[in-house]
Amino acid sequence: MSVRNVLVPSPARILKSEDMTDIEKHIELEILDKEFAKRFVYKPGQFVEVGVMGVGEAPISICAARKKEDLLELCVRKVGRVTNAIHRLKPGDILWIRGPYGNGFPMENMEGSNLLLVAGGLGIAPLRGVLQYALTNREKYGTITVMYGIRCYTAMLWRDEFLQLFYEGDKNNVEFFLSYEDPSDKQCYELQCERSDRCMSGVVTKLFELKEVKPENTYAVICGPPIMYKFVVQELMKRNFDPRKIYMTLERRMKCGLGKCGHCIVGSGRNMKFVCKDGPVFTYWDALMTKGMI
Amino acid sequence: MTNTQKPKIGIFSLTGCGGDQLMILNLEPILLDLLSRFEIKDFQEASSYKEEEAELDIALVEGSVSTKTDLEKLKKIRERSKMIIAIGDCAIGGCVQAMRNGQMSMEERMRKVYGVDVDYYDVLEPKGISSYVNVELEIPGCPIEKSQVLHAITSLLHGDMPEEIDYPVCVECKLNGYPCLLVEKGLPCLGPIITAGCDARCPGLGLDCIGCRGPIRDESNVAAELEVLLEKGYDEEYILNRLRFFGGNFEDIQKLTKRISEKSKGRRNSHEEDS
Amino acid sequence: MKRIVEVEELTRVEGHGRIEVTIEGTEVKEVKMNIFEGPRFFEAFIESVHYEKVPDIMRRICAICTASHSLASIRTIEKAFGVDVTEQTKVLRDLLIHGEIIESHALHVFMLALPDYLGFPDAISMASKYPKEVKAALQLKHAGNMVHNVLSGREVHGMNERVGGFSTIPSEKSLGEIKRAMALNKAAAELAVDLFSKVEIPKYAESENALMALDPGEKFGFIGDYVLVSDGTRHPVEDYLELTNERTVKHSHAKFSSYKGSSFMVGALPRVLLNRDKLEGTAAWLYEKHEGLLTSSNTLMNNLAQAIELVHSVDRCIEDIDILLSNGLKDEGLVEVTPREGRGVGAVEAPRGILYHDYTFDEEGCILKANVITPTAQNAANMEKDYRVAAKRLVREPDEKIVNALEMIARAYDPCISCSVHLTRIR
Amino acid sequence: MYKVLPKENLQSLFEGLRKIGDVYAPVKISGLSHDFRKVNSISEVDLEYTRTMIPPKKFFVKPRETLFEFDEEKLQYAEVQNGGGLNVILGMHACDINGLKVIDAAYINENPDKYYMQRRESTLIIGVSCTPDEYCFCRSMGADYAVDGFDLFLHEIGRGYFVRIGSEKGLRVIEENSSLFEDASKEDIEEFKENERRKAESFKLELDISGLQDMLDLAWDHPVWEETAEECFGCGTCNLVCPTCRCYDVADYVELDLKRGERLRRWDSCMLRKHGLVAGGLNFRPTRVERLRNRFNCKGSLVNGLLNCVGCGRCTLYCPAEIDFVKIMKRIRGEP
Ligand SMILES: Cc1cc2nc3c(=O)[nH]c(=O)nc-3n(C[C@H](O)[C@H](O)[C@H](O)COP(=O)(O)OP(=O)(O)OC[C@H]3O[C@@H](n4cnc5c(N)ncnc54)[C@H](O)[C@@H]3O)c2cc1C
Ligand code: SF4
Ligand code: SF4
Ligand code: SF4
Repeated sequence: MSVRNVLVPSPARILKSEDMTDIEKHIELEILDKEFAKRFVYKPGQFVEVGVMGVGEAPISICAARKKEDLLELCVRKVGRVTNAIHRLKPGDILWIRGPYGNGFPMENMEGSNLLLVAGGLGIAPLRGVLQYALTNREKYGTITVMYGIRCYTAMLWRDEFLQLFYEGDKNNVEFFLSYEDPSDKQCYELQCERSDRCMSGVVTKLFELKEVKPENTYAVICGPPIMYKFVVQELMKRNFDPRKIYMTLERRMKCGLGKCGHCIVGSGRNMKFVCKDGPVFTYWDALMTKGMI
Repeated sequence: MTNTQKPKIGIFSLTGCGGDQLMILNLEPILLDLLSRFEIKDFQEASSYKEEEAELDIALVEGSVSTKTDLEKLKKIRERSKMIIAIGDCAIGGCVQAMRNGQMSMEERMRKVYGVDVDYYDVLEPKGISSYVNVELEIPGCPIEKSQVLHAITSLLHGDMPEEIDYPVCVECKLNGYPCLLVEKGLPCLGPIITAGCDARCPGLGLDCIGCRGPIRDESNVAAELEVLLEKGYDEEYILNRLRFFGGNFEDIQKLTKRISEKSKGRRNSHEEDS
Repeated sequence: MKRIVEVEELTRVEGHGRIEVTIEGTEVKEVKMNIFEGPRFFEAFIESVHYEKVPDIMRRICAICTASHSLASIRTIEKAFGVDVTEQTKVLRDLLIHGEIIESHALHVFMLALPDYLGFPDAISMASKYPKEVKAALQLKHAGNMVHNVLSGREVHGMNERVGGFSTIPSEKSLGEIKRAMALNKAAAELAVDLFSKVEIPKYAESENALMALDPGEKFGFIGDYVLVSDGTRHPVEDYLELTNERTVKHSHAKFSSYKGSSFMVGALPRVLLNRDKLEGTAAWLYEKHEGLLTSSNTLMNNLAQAIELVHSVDRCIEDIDILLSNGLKDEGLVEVTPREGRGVGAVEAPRGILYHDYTFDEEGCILKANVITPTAQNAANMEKDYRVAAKRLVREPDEKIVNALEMIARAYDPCISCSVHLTRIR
Repeated sequence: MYKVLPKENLQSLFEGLRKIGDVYAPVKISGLSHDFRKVNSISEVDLEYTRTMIPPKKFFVKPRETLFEFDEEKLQYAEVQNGGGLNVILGMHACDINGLKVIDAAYINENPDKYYMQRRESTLIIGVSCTPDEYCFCRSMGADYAVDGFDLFLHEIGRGYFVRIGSEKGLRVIEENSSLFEDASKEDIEEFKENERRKAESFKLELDISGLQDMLDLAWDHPVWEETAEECFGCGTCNLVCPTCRCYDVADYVELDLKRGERLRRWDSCMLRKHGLVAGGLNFRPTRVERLRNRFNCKGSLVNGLLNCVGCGRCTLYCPAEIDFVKIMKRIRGEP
């Protein structure tokens, strides 16, 4: 019987591993098994299980839209065993991957609509894929608004990339807003002085003061630390967003990514979900129906 | 620690039985290979060689702090070490010698064993080392399990902190399919509150767990254990002694001791009033 | 001129101790053995503990002689309650203690004592030049540990040996594996004898020694109810207090054991000398071959005696397993125990000498009073005597040489300071 | 097609099964416990058992198993080979057969787990009828009768066993041992029916499951969780003995050379602290309150149309704190 073993990973060579901040690295991988690479079709919001042999695996979002068959981009924050081990590796070294997993963002559904992307910290990683996808298929989407909340300037991910959008996004009909939590941060303050219409100190929801967000024909996409969701959703609900048009991607413990290991379960008897396979992308409607989701 | 230089290591013991160092020596088939991966700067039980001032990447410390000498020694180790790993129950919670902490004074212990009141040793009430210094990792057990030391060491050589077990012995009983001694025979097994990692050795031999790996910090429900055992017909003193074998310094067990001793004092007093 | 020669911290011994010798001119003024191992007060905290778990606590007095403590404790309880165990249990216990002797002696002879004679700080560094010896030692030690694992449940602080028998009877298969390991490693034990009969053993500690060992009965062994003394007397273990006579001696810094006013020695050398007729097979032959070396007056010969015991114990393990297998292993369960008020004294020969446990119980079987006397505590006075003798002989030598001698003497006793609960330092 | 196996032929059938492969069957291992073990003779087997402590899920999702071995230097990993050949599990009860179907839903229907699939396919399951005790409530859960999920099912009747055939594999066993089986007579059928009716009446424990899902949802903030958390050890027993629980944890182990090693999985439990823990020390189910609630909600939920509890009674019977599953569910329903 020739069932593929979904639990065994495939090797991928690190092409690039760059420090973006003290704790986050941007990693580019080349999938070595070309057969596997062919099957490896993903969309923004999906994730992979990234493994270091002898240490373990961790679910990591794919942080870029698919450009080339065997290429994969990740952003990894160093927080524990596996992520530390990933950080130790250098270009040329091997990571072991499985995936892609999860449902991802329904980019087709959102076609023809405006997009509002709200990200906190590392949450920008999966949203970067959404953004890239929308920019490559620019004609398919309406206005694009990005709200990105960071702690401080040095914690900003893909700084060059996003600063460029911050300054020049409008050319492409992209409005890029930035909030920063550390009020004493000089560089951020300078940004704010320069573009007080786009940058503010405070948590990411502050940015709703700068931009009048309208629910009509708009999809909101949110990703950030767990506590962020409630506050962002509050703002959106105040503005009468349709709960089914608010997408968010959730984090839970995961060991398989396939709905087997059970760790990512959420909900009540009435509605139980596995974040890995039923998600990680859910609508706010799902969250209303599923206890304990956010 | 992935650089080519070998990590510098010291293996130390404070007050205890020497069992955790011995467990390392008991890794016979791979002992030499294992030790050759480190630069050993101090290993009193196995070697006369030592560099007292050398900085250490890792200090493995066994034994409890039971005297002022222990404490001084520990502080010195802390100063020279990047990472301290407490090996064994003595170094974590004081082990059996902490059984009467809060119940019997050190003077009384001295008197009982040596027949004198004089404190020859500058004794301290036995405690784990984290009561005095910062500890990066704890490997529980009386003694530690070889498999866990090895896992810790390979992880550290890799540059990772090892995963710590924080579930109780019952899990391992089930994984091994051992019939439950508490449920089936009413034996006073402490498995439900004790840190696993021994592969449920005792239940596997038909013996109720006495808790030699210590309770799980911030997790073990010791009050429930007391309730369950009372219901099975054991008396309070018996259960308390048992909980204290390896848990004398465990906060919830101390609370329980206090509650019970106050209660029994109250009972005694009311008896006296009655008569 | 006053000169203080000091062994700051004894290494390659279990536990922490220091030796200090004060010399004035050519006269040895004072000899002190300081123990800075913290006391643990087992006898105090064991009070009120129910007998069933007493051995589980008491075996934790020491790691390297864990089974000795556990068996001494068990036997003490059984004596107090008048429990008779089955023949199978007796053989299993005999096997267990032989395993312990092998594990402990292999570690001590090859890895702790031998480096002194070959000029290395430890066995690890010795391994490059003497790979065969170190490998043999580790394999032999491993074989000893197999016995612990199979019979007791693990190498250190096993739990399977109980009051009344063994909780779970080992499988035939695992006993077979031990037997094979023993047969394979017998050569390593013989190598130990060979090594220690060839290295030059210094004579600076030579002096008269009184000896004590348990009478093992018919065969050379480690369990018994009577104590043999080198003056030809034989005493029940219940008389242990008179035999060991623990008391504080003015000139000294330790609580000393003495017999009839003088120090005495326990351990491998006394055992081999007092029970020489009971040695069998290769061990008996090796004893005869080296009889001339094994004099009671040189305690440094203890290592050679240990080596002979190693050979003996390897053979006895095989023999015990044969007996067990040919009788067929029976899952007998534990003998029923009815606790009662009373007292018991039990002893076994730990690797380093006689170990006494003494408990008094209340009618429910909880401990009222306990006393434990370990071999190292008994040896302490004799060790000091040896330090003194050696220091006197070497008084003109440089410090280094004296320090070296003191350390070698200490190690020859294979002291286990961790468990010598009664060595008291007096300021 | 229904058959009858006369009692005296059981021994011969057993021998026939042994020719197919290793036979695993319930064996008494202690005062209260049975366990599925490999058996060599029918005399070791106790088909009268009520339940094993560890359900037969252990043959399909192993308590501990190596997923693969790896060699980093050679960039290789090696899958573990399943023994191959056929195994027989003799004596599974209806609840456990239905429990396995719940696990099938997660392990086969989507992204099949190779090891599980292989084991499932290479195992012949022979069910046997049982008598409920005071812990059984499988009837309430609709799991007291196995409609499928087995190859043969033996229902005890006076003269032996009334046999149902559940698969082609099962049919083949009958064919290969045709001399041992007889056609079911009218009386046999009547007796089978009568026994089923009597069994249905003999349940002492019942749980009303209508609307259980909403009841659980409504009980999200019910005091029962906090109260039960006081008694609960969080020891995971309830999960580990459950025939439908299937959470697992994964860990890597390396050799001293840091190159070779293996990836292992072992049963996990949602009652354990780490189950909901993620980076930064954030725990989605930090205390036993959330964990208990999660477990009961999970058990009462319908996943892929199947209830996650088959009413085998193990979690109540083997709980060291004597927490009663049915009692709690009843409280949630507001029953007295
Ligand atoms: C769908 C999804 C997408 C993610 N995307 C990214 C990403 O793009 N970039 C990124 O840096 N991180 C991402 N994460 C988080 C990342 O998976 C965790 O940080 C990582 O698993 C921690 O593993 P570790 O071994 O380094 O930490 P550990 O050493 O395991 O432990 C550190 C902490 O992480 C917890 N933990 C262990 N396993 C997991 C797990 N599977 N998920 C979450 N926490 C866990 C531990 O409980 C502990 O508290 C994502 C998580 C999910 C669920
Ligand atoms: S025997 Fe003890 S450790 Fe094992 S399951 Fe029962 S209570 Fe838990
Ligand atoms: S079962 Fe309990 S007493 Fe036995 S080894 Fe494990 S933790 Fe120690
Ligand atoms: S939840 Fe309890 S009763 Fe239900 S199937 Fe699992 S173990 Fe059996």
